[in-house]
Amino acid sequence: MSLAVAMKAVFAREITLFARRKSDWANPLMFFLIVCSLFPFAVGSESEKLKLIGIGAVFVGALLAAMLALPRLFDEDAKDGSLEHLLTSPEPLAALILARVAAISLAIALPLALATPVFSLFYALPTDVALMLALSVLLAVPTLILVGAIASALLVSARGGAILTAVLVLPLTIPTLIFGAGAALKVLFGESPAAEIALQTAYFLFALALCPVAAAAALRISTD
Amino acid sequence: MARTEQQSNERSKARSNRASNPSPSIPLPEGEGSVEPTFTSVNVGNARAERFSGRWFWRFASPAAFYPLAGTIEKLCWFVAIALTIIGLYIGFFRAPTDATQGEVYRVIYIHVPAAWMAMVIYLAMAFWSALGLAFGTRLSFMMSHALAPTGAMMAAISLWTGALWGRPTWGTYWVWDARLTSTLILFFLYIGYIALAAAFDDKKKGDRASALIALVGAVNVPIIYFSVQWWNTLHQGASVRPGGSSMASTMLTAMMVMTFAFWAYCVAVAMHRVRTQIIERERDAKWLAGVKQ
Amino acid sequence: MIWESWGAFWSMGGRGFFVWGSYGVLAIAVIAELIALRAARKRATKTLNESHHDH
Amino acid sequence: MTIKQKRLALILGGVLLLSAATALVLFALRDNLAFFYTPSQIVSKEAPVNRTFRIGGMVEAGSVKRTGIEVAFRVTDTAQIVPVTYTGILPDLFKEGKGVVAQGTLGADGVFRAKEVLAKHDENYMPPEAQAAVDKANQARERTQKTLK
Repeated sequence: MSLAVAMKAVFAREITLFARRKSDWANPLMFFLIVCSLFPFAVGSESEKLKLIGIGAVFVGALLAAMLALPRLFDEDAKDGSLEHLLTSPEPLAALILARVAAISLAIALPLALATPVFSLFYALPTDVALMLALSVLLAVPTLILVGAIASALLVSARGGAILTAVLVLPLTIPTLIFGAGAALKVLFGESPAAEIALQTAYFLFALALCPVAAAAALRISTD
Repeated sequence: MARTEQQSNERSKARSNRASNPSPSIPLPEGEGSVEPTFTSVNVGNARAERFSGRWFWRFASPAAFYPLAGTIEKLCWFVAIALTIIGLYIGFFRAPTDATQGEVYRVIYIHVPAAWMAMVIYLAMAFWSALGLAFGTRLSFMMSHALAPTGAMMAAISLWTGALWGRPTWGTYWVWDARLTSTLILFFLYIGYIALAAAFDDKKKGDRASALIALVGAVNVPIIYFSVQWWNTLHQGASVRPGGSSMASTMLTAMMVMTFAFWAYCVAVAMHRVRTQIIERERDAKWLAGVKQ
Repeated sequence: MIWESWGAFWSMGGRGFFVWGSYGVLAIAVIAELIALRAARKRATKTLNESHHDH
Repeated sequence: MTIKQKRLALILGGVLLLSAATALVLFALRDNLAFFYTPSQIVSKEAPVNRTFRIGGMVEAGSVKRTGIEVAFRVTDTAQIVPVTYTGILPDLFKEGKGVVAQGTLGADGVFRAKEVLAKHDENYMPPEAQAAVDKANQARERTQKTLK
């Protein structure tokens, strides 16, 4: 079972790195906090108004914060040469990328999801809505990182990578944005969010099945 | 039309190139158009494709062979596009009656509907050429894909703009976050992403394959995005033209179909022009190009 | 001719702005694209000629 | 595990994920995912209270009453009727007997207060004469139905 061993090794390495360099997951969190606090300045402080935009603002803030973690996927490895290890491994590249995405998702999505109910307080969102929003973020951020793996694998060696990654990734995260925010809205209006959660999970599973393979192909193209 | 002589010249040159290179299978070196050995009329870039090289459809996978053909197609399509535009606008503005509910504004659909269709069709064509390029490594497929992208983006933008101007007097608003409008907007974003990605690589071959991959990823996502926004919001009417019948008066339909073919011809002409420009750019060290334009 | 006069034609039943605004922008976009095509071709042939002089 | 087996395992995993995703989509589609609520749904109290939603249906013939820029009309899905009030400019395509989508809230009195009214345009394009012929045919059919009753 050398495949499982290799995947575990990749996963463990990423987690160790995150434990050592706390800014890697703390910075997106800070960014998330600041974005969430900006909207009330623009919209005004009426709690009714804030409630309506709150779900969207928090959700988009979490997605943008997760974008910051994408360079962590391949860029730094490309610089220090450790990307070679991944590429020359006898194990299927897609599986190793999946292990790495899993580690990064854990280190990024979990803090963002935990912070979501707290930051929802800015917008006077009821507790059940805030918890639903946290679940949506927990599904949406890994989806974004999966899609982002394709883009950042392609752009490892390209000019202007960061902005281009956003241009490529964000349109493809629209379905998860629609379903995630929709689920929280349903809860806000006291309705069942089951359909939205199902669709959001479906999009995540879809990305989980296809993105690692596409990202592996992308990495072969760009490092070729 | 002073170019016809030159054209036949090109053609005979290309032909002789092929004749003198019966098994053209020298793979291109890394890096863009650098040190190509002799003039390479490399039919196809890799070994898998080479096996098929005897078949007719690979003949035009070579830029050298395709160049004159593209020129012919381009000229033909310009002619068709101009002729059909004149006919279509004449029918649309001077023969088609006023619409019962919308009044004269409906005449925007003669360009709105074809543009919206082209935006979708061109993306599909781009994904098709990209898949072909990734599967067989044919350079020409990537060039086709690149040549289509700017026109596709323009068509998406035009359909959004004309849709907004049509929506204001009929729906009562320039823009609604409706399923079709939103997914066309996202389609526009996908075009922009593709174009930006293709331009981001110094190494042309890398850019080719990278943008081809993103075109395919986008193509997989287009239906999902479409259904997600459909579910989220919908106001746009059903399709007026369906298989097995349409709900339009015949003159209006004629005008719209004529305009659609005009748009097709225009897009093909522009794409052919761009492919030729790219061939000139990328194959500038190939000898056959020396006689093409002076 | 279904129009009573050219004035009626241009006003499009009072919706001239929307109709001609659509067609106008399309015309501008097409012309811009044609100019861009031409410029790109000129650039390409120029470098082509240069590169053939070099060899 | 050989490379072939590994690849097979990965493909199997992918197929499994994709089928799970499909199952979830099918589950979600059983739910009512409509853009607007119909008058029948509103009358049977399926529509949300105290929040903005959309109502969709036909503008009942002869129901439009204008007072200044205030408009009152009734929306019907042929089974039920919901009265709607709206203040503002209506779109061109807003006509009696045609489709409409209005966004707003439902009051306790059962009146829908629209903040936005959009005409739902159908996919038919035809000249006025043809439209008149269709209307005539419809009226004739209605008359025969009435006499048959």
